[in-house]
Amino acid sequence: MALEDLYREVILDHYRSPRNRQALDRANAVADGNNPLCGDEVRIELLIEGGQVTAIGVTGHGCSISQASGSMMGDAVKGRTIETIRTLTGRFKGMMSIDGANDPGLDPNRPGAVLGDLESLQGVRKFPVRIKCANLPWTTLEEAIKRFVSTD
Amino acid sequence: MALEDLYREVILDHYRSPRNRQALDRANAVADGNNPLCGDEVRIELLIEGGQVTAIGVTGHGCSISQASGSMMGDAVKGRTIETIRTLTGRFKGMMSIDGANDPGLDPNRPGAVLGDLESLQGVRKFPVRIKCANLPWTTLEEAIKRFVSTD
Amino acid sequence: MMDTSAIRGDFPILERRINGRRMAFLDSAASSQKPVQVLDAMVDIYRNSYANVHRGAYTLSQEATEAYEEARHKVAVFLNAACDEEIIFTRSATAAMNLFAYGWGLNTLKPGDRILTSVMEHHANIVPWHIIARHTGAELCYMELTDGFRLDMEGARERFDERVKVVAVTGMSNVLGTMPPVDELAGLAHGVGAVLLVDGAQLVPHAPVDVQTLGADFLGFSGHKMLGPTGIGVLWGRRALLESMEPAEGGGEMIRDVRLHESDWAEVPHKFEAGTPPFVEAIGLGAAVDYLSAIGMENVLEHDRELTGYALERLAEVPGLSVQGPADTVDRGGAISFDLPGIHAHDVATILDQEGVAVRAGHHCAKPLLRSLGLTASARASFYVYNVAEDVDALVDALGVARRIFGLDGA
Amino acid sequence: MMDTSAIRGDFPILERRINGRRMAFLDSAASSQKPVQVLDAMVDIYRNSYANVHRGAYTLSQEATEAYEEARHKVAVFLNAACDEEIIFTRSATAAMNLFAYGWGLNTLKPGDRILTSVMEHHANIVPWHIIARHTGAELCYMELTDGFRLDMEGARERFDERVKVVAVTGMSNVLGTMPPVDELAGLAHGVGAVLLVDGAQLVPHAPVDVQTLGADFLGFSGHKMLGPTGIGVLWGRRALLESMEPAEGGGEMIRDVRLHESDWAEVPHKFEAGTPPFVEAIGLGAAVDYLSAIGMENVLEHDRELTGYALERLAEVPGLSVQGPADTVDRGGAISFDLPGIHAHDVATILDQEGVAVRAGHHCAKPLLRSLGLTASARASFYVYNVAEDVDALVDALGVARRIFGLDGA
Ligand SMILES: Cc1ncc(COP(=O)(O)O)c(C=O)c1O
Ligand SMILES: Cc1ncc(COP(=O)(O)O)c(C=O)c1O
Repeated sequence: MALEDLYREVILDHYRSPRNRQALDRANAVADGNNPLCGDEVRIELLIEGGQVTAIGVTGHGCSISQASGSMMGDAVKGRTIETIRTLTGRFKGMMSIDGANDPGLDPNRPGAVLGDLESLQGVRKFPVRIKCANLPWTTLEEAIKRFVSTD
Repeated sequence: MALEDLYREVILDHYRSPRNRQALDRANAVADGNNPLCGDEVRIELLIEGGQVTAIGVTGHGCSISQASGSMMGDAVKGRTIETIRTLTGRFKGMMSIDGANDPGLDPNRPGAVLGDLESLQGVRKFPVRIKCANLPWTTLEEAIKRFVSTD
Repeated sequence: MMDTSAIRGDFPILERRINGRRMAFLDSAASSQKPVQVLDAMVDIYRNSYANVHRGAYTLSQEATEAYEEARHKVAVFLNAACDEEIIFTRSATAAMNLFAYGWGLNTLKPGDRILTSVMEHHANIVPWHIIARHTGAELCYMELTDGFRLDMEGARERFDERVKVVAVTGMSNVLGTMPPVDELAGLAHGVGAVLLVDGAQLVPHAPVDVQTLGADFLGFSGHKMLGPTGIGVLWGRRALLESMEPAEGGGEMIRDVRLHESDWAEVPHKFEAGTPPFVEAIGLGAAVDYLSAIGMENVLEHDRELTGYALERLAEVPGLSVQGPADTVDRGGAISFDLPGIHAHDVATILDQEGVAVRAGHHCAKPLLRSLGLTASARASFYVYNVAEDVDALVDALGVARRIFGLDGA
Repeated sequence: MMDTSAIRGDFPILERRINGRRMAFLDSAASSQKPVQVLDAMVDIYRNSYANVHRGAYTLSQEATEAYEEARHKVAVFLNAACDEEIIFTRSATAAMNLFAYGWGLNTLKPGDRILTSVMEHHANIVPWHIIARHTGAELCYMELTDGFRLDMEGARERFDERVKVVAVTGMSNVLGTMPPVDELAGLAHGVGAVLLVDGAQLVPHAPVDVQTLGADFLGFSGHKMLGPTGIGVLWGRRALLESMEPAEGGGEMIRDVRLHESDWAEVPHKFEAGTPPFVEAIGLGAAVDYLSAIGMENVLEHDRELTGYALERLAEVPGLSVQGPADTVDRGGAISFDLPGIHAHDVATILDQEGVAVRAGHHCAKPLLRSLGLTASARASFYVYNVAEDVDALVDALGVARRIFGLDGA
């Protein structure tokens, strides 16, 4: 385990300059997530229009991993359909699971939803206690979408 | 440790045919004692007249040691003054304590209150969990006397 | 069949000689002995991977946390629980029952509600209800026994009505060995909308238990009676019920957030595990569960049953002796209480001890039961995986000595 | 002076290498490591003298009972308690505090009554009071801190009036290291007729405590933070107060009699120890107390203080780092929380772990305190008898690595 695998430059960059760090004026799907063990907190606000996420706000506080993961996630889901976001979420969580390394979705030549910057979080898998940090924004996103769909 | 030291014939005799096993019509000092661990229970009723125990009732149920000790105690205190009973109680408890073996009071040639039959309970000292059984009637007797004295 | 001699080899304490004699340890219903595997599992954590669980982002703490959660998983598998989250670690069976009585009872029961239990309960399943009844105004009611030392189901049925909110009953009496029909009680309880708590302190160590078919909604038991260490017990509960239940104790790890005047609870099972849990003990219990599973709980039950049958037979040879408990081995565990008229139970125990035979004497923390049997004390022999027929023979021989000393021999 | 190298030899776990590096274990405030003497004492009971306590009239049970009561005596002597009966064994500090909150609080507090605590409390001394306040209608009030991380005694004094029935305060903050003036608080509490509970979870392991001069009426702490095993804690209380206090849990051993609808309690301490106690753990705690007494608690305090002084000095070298807690070592224990702007505490802990340094990161079960400090998490290093200056150096070096990785190095 090398720390460089965990703290890639692109992660630190997202941590220092988080994207989509905003409260939305007009959100129609919101969820709060937290990790009681380390105190990380995240709030996801979505504007969903025509089955598509047209705007996203990712706020909260926490460690570099949860913050970077949320920042990258915002970029990855903006403008995508709920459908695509579900695939992305599954792929991300797959990457974070023990056998994530074998996910063909990580092959950059493969067509379909590609994780992009998010792949830099692969190193987290080697630090099992930190996996929850990386997943936190994603489970909160799922929660927000679930609430939107059920009240839709 | 030999069982014969514990279960002397005189003890078994008192157990089988307990003396003073009666409820007094006219008692003026009563106390109940119990040993929550083994469930032994004893009730001591006294008639105290002119500083002297003129009648005693020892009832309850329990093991051979507590029953025999109560039976012998009744014989030993009947007709005695509170004063003498206190000495006797102290001597009995001394006999039951770890260094009871050295109590000169156990020397039959020594003047003063003599324990008599009660000395057969000496063997109990080698069975520490049973000491409480032997002492139960005595602590209950002390309690009864204390109550009499405090309301006197 | 069980290889008792291999098993005995795992319990070094059985080599002890008592008063110069071979020891027959017949008090496993009070607490069992521990195999070296259990001790090794605990010492291994302390020597190699010790740190507080759930709290550190560093190696030792991760290792300890994994071992702790692995123990939870082992217990879940042992009981065939629906998920690991249904396993709450407590100090003991007593603590599990109190957790339920306070967490569920204190927050749910109202004046007029009824708590239904049985006269054969251990104090651990009576006294908490006295306390909760006093705090809530609910009323405690009892199911009685038949002359054959079984739960009187006919009488019991009449006790079930919509006032009954909780049924709290033992899975196996520690005095009689009786195993009440939990499935039938579950039907009755659920029929009136009550929840069923089973005191599994004797049942879980001695019989296969599958919580998905048992019928109970909650089940409490102790590790120390099933080859595990002291200081650990379990409350199992159905997840949905646990999720809607309030915690009893407050503290660290059981919260999601704490503000000045309010707190929110964490998810199950953490909600019910306030503060640093007895996690090394849980790991020891995990090793005990491994040990029992390797033997097979069906075999444990069968072994107990054989010894019980043999003991009931041999005890019948002792003149005057009467057994409190079913006379056969049907729905009956290996705890045999007996009374020998003319010798108080406490004297029996002392004499037996001198002969190397360890039995318990007293009210067995079941005073209402003993009172209903007209006794104030009895002696009890109980069996576990390491006991052999020789232990029963030693018991019967020692009872002969007791009779001789008390002059009951052909007097 | 302490012979730390001899002490370190008693803790085999300290030999472990973490990620190929020497381990600097700096998380004793969460839980301490255990010397072999403690493990041996417990294994010895399990292998040679194990049986349930207080229950059997046979040899093993007598031996176990004696060892258990001897452990109680050792703890009583360690605290200079008036008698052994003032020592109640519990699962942990959290359990001790809950026992008091339920046993005393639930049965005593009324609407309008006040519970006074401080913002620097561990959740174990806040959440139970949330629960009891909700059940009783009493109100929870807080004492605040000064800018210097001390209890604001001036503001505190105004909080004391006859509505205050209980004052519940820590003896040493697990986050700040602050040791509030317990004697002064005792005077204020007793002046308004309130009882004083001290959370001794950090105080008792790290400083000499004499309950006859401390001023507290009740004191709770855990064994696992003071070289003892998990699964054991203590509630000490003044005998007269314990005698008039209701028990929290019901079960075996804590009763004098149980009838169908009522029970009578046993004498202290048994009244508060329902069911089979964690007696092997208590024996382990007895061995821990022996170990600490042999070192001398004055020396333990002094050793912690020296390391704390050294660490405060060395941490001041780390650019940007701020310590939450008193800047000197007066009335301050060896728990040092710090914040390194630009690196989240959780990242600090992960990086330090890679360097072999074990520290804790998070809210330290003190969310109200962290919130009042404007933080959501911090990192904490804490010391005990086996720590040496080299551990502090490793910490400071590893913090340098963290700053480098996060690009804070002369950027
Ligand atoms: C039936 C039953 N219930 C409850 C208990 C209480 O168990 P523990 O003392 O381990 O809490 C026991 C054992 O003493 C028991 O036999
Ligand atoms: C000040 C303080 N109080 C209470 C506790 C709770 O201790 P435990 O988790 O052992 O019950 C702790 C330790 O976490 C503590 O530091």
